[in-house]
Amino acid sequence: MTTQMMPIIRVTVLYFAYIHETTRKKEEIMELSTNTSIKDLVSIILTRYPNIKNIKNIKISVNYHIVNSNSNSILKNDDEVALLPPISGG
Amino acid sequence: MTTQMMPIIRVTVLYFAYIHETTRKKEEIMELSTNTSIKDLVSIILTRYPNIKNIKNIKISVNYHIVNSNSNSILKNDDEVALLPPISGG
Amino acid sequence: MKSNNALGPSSSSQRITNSEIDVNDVINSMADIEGHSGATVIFVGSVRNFGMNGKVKGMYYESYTKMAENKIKNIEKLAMEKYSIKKIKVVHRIGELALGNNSVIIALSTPHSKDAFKACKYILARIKQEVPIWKKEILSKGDEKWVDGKSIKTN
Amino acid sequence: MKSNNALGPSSSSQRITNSEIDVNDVINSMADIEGHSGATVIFVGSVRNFGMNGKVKGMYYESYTKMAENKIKNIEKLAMEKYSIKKIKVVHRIGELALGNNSVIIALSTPHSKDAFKACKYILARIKQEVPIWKKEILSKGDEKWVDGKSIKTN
Repeated sequence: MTTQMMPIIRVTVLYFAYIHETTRKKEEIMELSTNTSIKDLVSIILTRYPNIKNIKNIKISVNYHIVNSNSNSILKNDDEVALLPPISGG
Repeated sequence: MTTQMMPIIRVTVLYFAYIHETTRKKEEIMELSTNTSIKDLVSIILTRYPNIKNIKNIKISVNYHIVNSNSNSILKNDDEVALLPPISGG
Repeated sequence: MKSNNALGPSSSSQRITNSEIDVNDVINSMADIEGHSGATVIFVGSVRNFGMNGKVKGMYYESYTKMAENKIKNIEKLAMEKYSIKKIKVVHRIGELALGNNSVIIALSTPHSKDAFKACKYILARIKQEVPIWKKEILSKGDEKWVDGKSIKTN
Repeated sequence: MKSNNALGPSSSSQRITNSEIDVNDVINSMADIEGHSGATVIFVGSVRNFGMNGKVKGMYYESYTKMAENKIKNIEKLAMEKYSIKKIKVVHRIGELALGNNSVIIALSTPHSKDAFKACKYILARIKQEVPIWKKEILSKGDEKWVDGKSIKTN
């Protein structure tokens, strides 16, 4: 019996403003199974960083477009995901 | 019997924009009797320059303050009177 | 002409000028290294190629200068009281202007952006209503026409 | 990161910069010797000495730069369609800023003054609602606090 390799994708995850003070990093590359949805990734991130608060106010972007954090859309290799807390430009 | 001198005052009258194209001068000094009112002066000007039209839209200033053109206030020596047609600054 | 010049701190500088408006100079004068203001709004009016009487190649501005200076000073004073203006500069140019030349600049700074926009619009509106300045369009087809304006508003 | 840069004529220049904003350069770029516009409105935001958390001695700005550039380009595009904008330039600075330093400039010209004011306010409002930029107040008493902002608006 041969060991089967689980296919994986790599996505970049970016943390901004007060979030990167919780995660203690501004970005990281995560290795995920090929059928990981946006909703799955958000759940993985929140498990890894339980101190991220007020997730309802944090928007998620994939490749610079805001997406629904409960979306079942499947992530692709090289996707860039960002956690965007409430903004204060100007 | 001696000839009595009539006391007079001198006022400067200024004409702006299309008005000075009618009067063919931008300013003049008028000699008036001491008891001339603003109303009297307006009447003198309109008699001298009958081509001044739409006098209702023209404001009168005395020493940089807008006055009522029917005012019975008496002018003083050295007053500066101006005829101000509708403005268009900016 | 009589002097009537006691209207606030910035009354020394010219509001009406025959020369080109130095926009950069006006804007640099808004700088505030102590951070009293957070918002600067600047309005610049310039000669447009199309006017009330058709295609335009230039504009001639005339003012009752002494009265216009007084009126602008007073408008600045009212605006400073009404909005929390920290710095202000208003200049209107007169004489013959070419296309694109700047005729008027209103620059001001306030702590908050909403006040800065409101104050700038307020000053522009009052200039158009109260300041004795007249303009004549120099038309492309050759003739010149005074712009049909508004009777000076008195209050 | 992926490129996504095809959004109109002025897409080559930077909207997000780490360097000082050259206000004079921006304003000079509004000059229009053909007279297509008659009104230029400029908004400049700068670091104020008093913030959400008290006395401030500086401000730190961070952006999701690529997305912020795209968002600003899109806001410019929408504003140009909505108002008759002839020239436009929008720049937001990031990094550490001192009191009075300029954080953002919005400059635009239109044929008529009303549109210029409206367009400038529209762009500022949308920047505050949509562009991924965050600021942290560097307080006089020593600590630093992220400004409690608004959730990004999506439409």
